[in-house]
Amino acid sequence: MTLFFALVASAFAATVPVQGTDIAGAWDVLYWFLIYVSAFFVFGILAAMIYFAVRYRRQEGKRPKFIEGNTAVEIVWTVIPTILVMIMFVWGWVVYKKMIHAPLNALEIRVIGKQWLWQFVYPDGKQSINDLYVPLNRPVKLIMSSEDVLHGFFIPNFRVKHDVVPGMYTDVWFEAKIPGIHQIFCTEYCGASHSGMLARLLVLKDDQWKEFLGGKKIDIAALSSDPTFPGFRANMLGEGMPAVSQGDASAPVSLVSQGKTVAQSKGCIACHSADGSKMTGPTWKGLAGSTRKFADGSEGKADDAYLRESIENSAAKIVAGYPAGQMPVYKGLFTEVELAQVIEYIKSLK
Amino acid sequence: MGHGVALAHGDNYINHSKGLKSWLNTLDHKRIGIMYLIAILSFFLVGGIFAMLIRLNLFSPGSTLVSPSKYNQLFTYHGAIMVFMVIIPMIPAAIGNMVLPMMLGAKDVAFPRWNLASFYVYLSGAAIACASLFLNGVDTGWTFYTPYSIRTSTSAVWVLLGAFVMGFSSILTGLNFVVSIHKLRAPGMGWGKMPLFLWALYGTSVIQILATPVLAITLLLAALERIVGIGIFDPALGGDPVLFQHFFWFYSHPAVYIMILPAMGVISEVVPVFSRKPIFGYTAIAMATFGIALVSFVVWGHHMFVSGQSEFANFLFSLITMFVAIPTGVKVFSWLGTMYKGSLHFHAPMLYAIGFIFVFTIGGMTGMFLATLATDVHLTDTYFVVAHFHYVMVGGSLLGFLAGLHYWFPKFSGKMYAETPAMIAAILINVGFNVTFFPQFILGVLGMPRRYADYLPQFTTLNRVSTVGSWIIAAGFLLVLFYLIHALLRGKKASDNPWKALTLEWQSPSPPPHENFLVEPVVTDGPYDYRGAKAGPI
Amino acid sequence: MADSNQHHKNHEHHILADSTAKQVFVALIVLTIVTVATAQVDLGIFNFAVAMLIASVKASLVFMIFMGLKYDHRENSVIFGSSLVFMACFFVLCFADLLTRGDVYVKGSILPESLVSQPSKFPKAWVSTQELVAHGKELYSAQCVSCHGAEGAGNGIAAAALNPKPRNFTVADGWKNGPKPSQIFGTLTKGLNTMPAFASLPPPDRWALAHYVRTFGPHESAQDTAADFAKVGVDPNKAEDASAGPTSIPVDAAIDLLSTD
Amino acid sequence: MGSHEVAGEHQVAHHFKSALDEFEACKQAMWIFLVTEVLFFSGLFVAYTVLRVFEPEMVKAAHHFLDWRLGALNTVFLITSSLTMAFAVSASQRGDNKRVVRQLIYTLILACGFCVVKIYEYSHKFHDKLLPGAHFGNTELTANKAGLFFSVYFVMTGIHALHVVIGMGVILWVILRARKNEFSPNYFTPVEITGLYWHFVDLVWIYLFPLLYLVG
Repeated sequence: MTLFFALVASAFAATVPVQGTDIAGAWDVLYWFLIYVSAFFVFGILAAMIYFAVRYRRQEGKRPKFIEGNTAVEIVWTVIPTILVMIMFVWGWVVYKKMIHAPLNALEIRVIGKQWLWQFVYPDGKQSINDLYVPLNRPVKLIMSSEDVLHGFFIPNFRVKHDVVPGMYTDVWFEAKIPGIHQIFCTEYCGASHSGMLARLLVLKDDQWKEFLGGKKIDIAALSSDPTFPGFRANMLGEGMPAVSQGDASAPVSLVSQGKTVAQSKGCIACHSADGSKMTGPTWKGLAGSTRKFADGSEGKADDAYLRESIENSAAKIVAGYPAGQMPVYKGLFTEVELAQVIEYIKSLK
Repeated sequence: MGHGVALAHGDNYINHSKGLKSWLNTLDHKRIGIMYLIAILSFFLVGGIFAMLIRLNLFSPGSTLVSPSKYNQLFTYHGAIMVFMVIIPMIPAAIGNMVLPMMLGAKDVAFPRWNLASFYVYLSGAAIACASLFLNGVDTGWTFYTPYSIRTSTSAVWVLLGAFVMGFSSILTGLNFVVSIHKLRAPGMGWGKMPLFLWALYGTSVIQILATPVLAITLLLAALERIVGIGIFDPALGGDPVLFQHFFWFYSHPAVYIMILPAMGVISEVVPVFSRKPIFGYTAIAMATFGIALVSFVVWGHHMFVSGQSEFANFLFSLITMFVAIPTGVKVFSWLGTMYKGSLHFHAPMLYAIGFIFVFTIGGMTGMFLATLATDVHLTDTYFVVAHFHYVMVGGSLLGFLAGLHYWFPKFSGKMYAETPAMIAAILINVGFNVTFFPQFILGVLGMPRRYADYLPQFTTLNRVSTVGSWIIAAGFLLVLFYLIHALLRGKKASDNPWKALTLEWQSPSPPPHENFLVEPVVTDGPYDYRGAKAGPI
Repeated sequence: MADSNQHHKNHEHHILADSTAKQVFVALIVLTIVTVATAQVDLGIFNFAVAMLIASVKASLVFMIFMGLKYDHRENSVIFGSSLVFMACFFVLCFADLLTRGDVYVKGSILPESLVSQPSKFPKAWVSTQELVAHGKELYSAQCVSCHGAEGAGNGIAAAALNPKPRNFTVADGWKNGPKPSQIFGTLTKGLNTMPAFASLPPPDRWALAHYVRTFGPHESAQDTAADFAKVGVDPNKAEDASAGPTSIPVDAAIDLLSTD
Repeated sequence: MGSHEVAGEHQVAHHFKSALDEFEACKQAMWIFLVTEVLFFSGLFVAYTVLRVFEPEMVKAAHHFLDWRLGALNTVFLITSSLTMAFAVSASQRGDNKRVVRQLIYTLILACGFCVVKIYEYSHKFHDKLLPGAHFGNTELTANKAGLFFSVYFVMTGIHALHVVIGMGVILWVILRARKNEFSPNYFTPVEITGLYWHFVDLVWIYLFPLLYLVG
């Protein structure tokens, strides 16, 4: 039997992407368990059929035995698969929970998918197209949304994937262990250049990461290529969109200060004060994270979702003591990036 | 064994009345079955051509054959034609229509006119869907996910309405079969004495009746999204695209059981006949069939683990999906139990049955990877999923269909097909199938996403092996077509019961008379009662 | 399942007596009145439950007696019951997902209306038409009422805190940029000190707002000249107005827009 | 359904053993068809419930624009038509073709009443631009996603009205057969089947009325 398992292992060994994170390691253990169980049943049944074909083939004078069933055997081959299947489920659930719950201190980067390119917005306001810069050995959480149709964000080396849905924030997280380039794919069909909509994850060591934060341009050619796809360095494929090779980091204007200018240009400061003084609308000072009492008596935490909803659909929740229907509806007047900037600005007003 | 006397084969359902008109408005379930068979096989040919074009385009990176947007239309047509026009009606409507009434011992299905109506509803639905070929095509994938299916400028509305109309054909077939099984069983055939193929068709019909209407409302709402812009599934107007996925998969997961249950039914008929032994655990298989049919309605969420579904719903769907695997396992082990200590005859139906069992086990086990939450995150939407569903659809339903086609061919054509080319074709198809789709498992694990017109150079060799495999399987299918037509024209005369089977349809001459039976059949013992002389070699 | 082949229960078909039919009818009418009455009373969440309860009672009256399930083979009741069971499966598991999505998933449209590719219904938007003014009124009530007030006198609720006060459209003078359509269009595009810029509104909407705002006061005399049009980059004799935004911003434009924003 | 030869004399289809068997098969087929209708409408009820759960204020605000009095009138029309249909079915079971024709005509009149009220309601909605999704243009109702409520309203009541119209066509066909007094105590299947269909259409409206018009 060990020869058999060795054969299966070698056949499949070179077929799994490198383990870019610790969780990818845990994932692989579960994956190999499933491979062995499947191989056992598949080759077991094949062997049984071959044996039956030879042993019980039609022979003169050999009569088939009249068997209609055997409840004991039937119970066995119902109970054992049930147990096996439950093990698979529980193990899958345990690993899955680790895969989707990001640690609280994760670095939050916003990902915007739009037809056939990926746009990344960093906390300090920098943006890049098709190139995602992340620090080594630090948890990173990607908050993703789409501006047109469904997309899918997939990093094979990290075993991380989630659809990017318009009208909804979805998130993935990872803690990169291997520096250099990692391939990103779009996995939800999104039209003509779905197969061209690639991106590169650039895992930078600490010094390079500080340079990046300082705004210096990173020399991508110096980074090692993806160990699973050696030699492949591009971050897009085929026609459908212009060659965006060097997504350089633009001038470092922080998200918060950009949020301040957006708040001015959109007229928010006309009704909302930043220093706590009483104006037409509730003040933004200390708003983020506080619990708000609403006109209809209910309460809610002022998290990202609440801030965003109050901007886009202001009538949804009215704070107690303020007249309803006074704040205009801003749905459609903010682009995704402007929303991110204003929310960061509000969160910065402690 | 009934009348056993070789009757003068004067009148039978083929020469009962002459002329195209007599076929086009026939009420005879056998003729309707044959018309369905011809229509389904021609759509299978069209779908197959699209499949070959896809594989050719993927022979090397850089989408050489067609542009990416054209490639998107290729895989959409391949998916839509194969799912809605071929694999769902394939066994129930073509073989089921021919065999079910005779297996029941009845003269016809309960509502012959509705049966003919279902065929013409099927044809008109197919025509509407194919009209999009001459307009500007469709590139939404057979799943029509919003908001892309709303935004695209291709003529997706035609395919949506075509599939909507074809849904009614499926409902009518299901309704006909359920009422026939309830009301038209031969005297003495209780629920415990019904052949397992009828149990499978009963489970399939229950699914067709309960699931297809939800497909109808989903496609109607999607069409209204495009025409009127109602916004229920359109995020730009405040709708929720994940809600569309819930609506779509509520039908489409039970639909994959519409595809596989009849194939399992055929295998449960073929294996006992060619092992000359009763089926192992009749009640277990019958209950498993009905169990799968019911549980299939509450597992659809495993298609949406990474689509934005909540963690709690993922937990629920993953847990319930595990329970669908158990009855499937019971069936596979029961078929093995049937072969044990039997007297195995390796005619073509048995070869396809053995191929089915092996390939379907791989398909089933890889399904476990996609039901387990953690592994599904990495593997979903990659070629692993493409390989999985081809293993259960092509490996499962299609091999089951070929087994059934060869098994009942003598009965309904009155001619015998040649065994040696059948043997070669069976081996060709099994080998070609595995060469085509096994590399795709590895492509999937490595991370190649599905529906890609172009791919990283590192995936080239595996894609090339897969394309070569698709040539082999195509050759196998053409060989089958060739020798079956040859048998129709110049085949040997088939006896009334060439396989010495015990189910009722073999008690009438082949090809059977217009009224199915010369003598009203009465069921005395079970459908697989291979005792003593009855268990003699074929 | 009743096995109808073995032994023919040739029971007589049940015939529904007229009197029972009338009683059911009266019950249904009474229940309709009850359901309408309970709807007037605001019981909060229970309204939905009560309405469904009454409707289910009425429904069961119809299918038990009018449709005769009560007197029929048990087979048909099992068939009809199964449809309700599977509808329940659909509801329960759909809402198992929808209700537990947690805060990460925020509802609401993310795609700015302006990018939704409605074909622009007003090819030459800078020429005022009845339909444009109506469209302008709709936009005005959604966006501008809070500062400029419903009659355009600049006395909206939020105007109290603003310094300088929002423009009073009803009077002819005091317009910083001037009351010509193209000038108002310019103000809307670039904004004016505390007034926000509405650049992301599609151009036809901005023209509609300009025309509507002019209806508040005596501004017919102020008409645009070719020079005025040139200032806002519009060529009056071309049919399609050049500045209508395409369905999605081309990539390079997006990058400039974002990096300079 | 079997083909009919001489008026009043029904010839059982060749593959059924007896008239009773054929009747029960047809009735069971009708019940199975009603199962598909229940699941067809279930999709719409899920879409409605999604709106009701996630946008309660909007639904409450939007439903004021529906006139519940017209909804109640329609409910009375359909309930009464159910009564007359029940009379027609029992009459056909007694072979009283005259009464079948009379009662079915009453049913038709009530159904026409329902359609007239529906047409009036729709024209009122078009006038006030209370239209589905993207076409929503009403100014008084400014609740967020109000267009979705009217999308669900138009799709639900539209498909239901379509079923009413189809039902009227079938009733007309049964009236013609009853005038040729084809129905007798041992052959009244078409009337029974039409009755089942009509009662189901009324049943759907019994749920639609409170859900759309009486959002408390």
